[in-house]
Amino acid sequence: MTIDVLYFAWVRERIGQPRERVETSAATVAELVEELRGREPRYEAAFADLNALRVALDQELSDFDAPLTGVREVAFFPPMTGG
Amino acid sequence: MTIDVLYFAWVRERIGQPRERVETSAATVAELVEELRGREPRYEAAFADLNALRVALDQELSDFDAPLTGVREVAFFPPMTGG
Amino acid sequence: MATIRVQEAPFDAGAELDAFAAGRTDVGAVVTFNGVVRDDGGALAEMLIEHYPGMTERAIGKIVEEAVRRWSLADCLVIHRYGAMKPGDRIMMVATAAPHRADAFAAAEYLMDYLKSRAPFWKKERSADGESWVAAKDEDEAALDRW
Amino acid sequence: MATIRVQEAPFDAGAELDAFAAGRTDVGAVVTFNGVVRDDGGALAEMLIEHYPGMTERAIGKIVEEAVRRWSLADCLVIHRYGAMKPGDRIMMVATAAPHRADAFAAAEYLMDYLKSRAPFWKKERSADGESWVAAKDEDEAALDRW
Repeated sequence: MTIDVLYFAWVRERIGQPRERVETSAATVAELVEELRGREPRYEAAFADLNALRVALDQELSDFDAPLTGVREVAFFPPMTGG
Repeated sequence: MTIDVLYFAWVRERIGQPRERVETSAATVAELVEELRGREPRYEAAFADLNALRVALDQELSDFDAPLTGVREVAFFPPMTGG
Repeated sequence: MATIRVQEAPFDAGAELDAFAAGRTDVGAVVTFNGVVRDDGGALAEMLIEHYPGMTERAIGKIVEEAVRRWSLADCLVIHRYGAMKPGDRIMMVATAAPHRADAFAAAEYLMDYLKSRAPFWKKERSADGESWVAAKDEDEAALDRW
Repeated sequence: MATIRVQEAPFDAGAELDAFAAGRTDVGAVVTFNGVVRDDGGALAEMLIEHYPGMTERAIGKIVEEAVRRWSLADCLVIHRYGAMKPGDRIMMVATAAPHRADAFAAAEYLMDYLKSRAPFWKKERSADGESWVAAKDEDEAALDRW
């Protein structure tokens, strides 16, 4: 399946781009992260510490355990600092 | 001694005037109240329920037990409703 | 570091908010409270607010002083009207500015709780049915216990 | 019964306060919060706020919906900017209107706590020393537990 993957804040800076289309057969967010980490050092740098990251599936906060079934947009970012 | 006595809100309305000078030898607020109640029915009506009244001595909230020594201004009023 | 105004005239809440702590770069949070004349039954013609000139300013001064002592505030404003007001009119305004939001919120709530029960104002409502003094609520007195 | 605006342009806090719940006679209390760019060390040149278009509006919408469900509110406003801001600039504003002050205060604090940690904004500070992302604080996450 093809998923839009979005990056924000320092995750975006480490990856070097705000979004990309990813062709994957990952069943969960964690599996997608593993695939990405295997690609290039910049992904390894961005995903080094999952505790420092949050994930949203189709614009809803989710977990790294969550299945990707039917998901069209995955976003990775650090904890939010609004307000 | 001579004291300025002030009345606010429905206390003022029952007494029928906002302030007056009172010549008294009362030692405490409670004694002053007893003196005033003895004067006329309008004072009796205003001071019927002391639990419904508050007192300030020289513009500081105080108690009915408080001594009047050195006090120049006594004010009687219902619980405040600011804000 | 604090402004207190007791006045009969209306005030311009928006202009007050714009001017309050304006240009200060040590402030991260500004909280305001505006008290408004509320007409529950649709019958209120007027609210009349009486106060105790002299004591009012002293009492508010002491409340503000205590707020400044308790929380880390950059600035503090209290405006309270007296006289006649219509439903929807703004009665009073409190503003607090602080580096952090917890201080600004706590101080504004503290100021409101104390202004409600410890500043010498009394409200009378005038409607077609007649006039009546607004009674103090037990819950307003109880609210002071949390501080 | 609620307005949400996510925008790059500055907003006029005073005009927003004046217009908010204006003329309503069922409102007794209006609370506002303004978040301001704070410069602790005197070295901050700029704050840059990034957000997640689409998710931002959804996330704020859900937070507002929950506030409206929990408290008796007459109206509710959230404005949040993104882009570049200078020290002293107003970043965002929350306003709540309610018959009683306890609801207006609680809802405003709830909105702020959730906007802080659950709305997809990220802040970067740029100073003479370079750039750095503002880290989320444990206390902000902990603040959610009180609700």
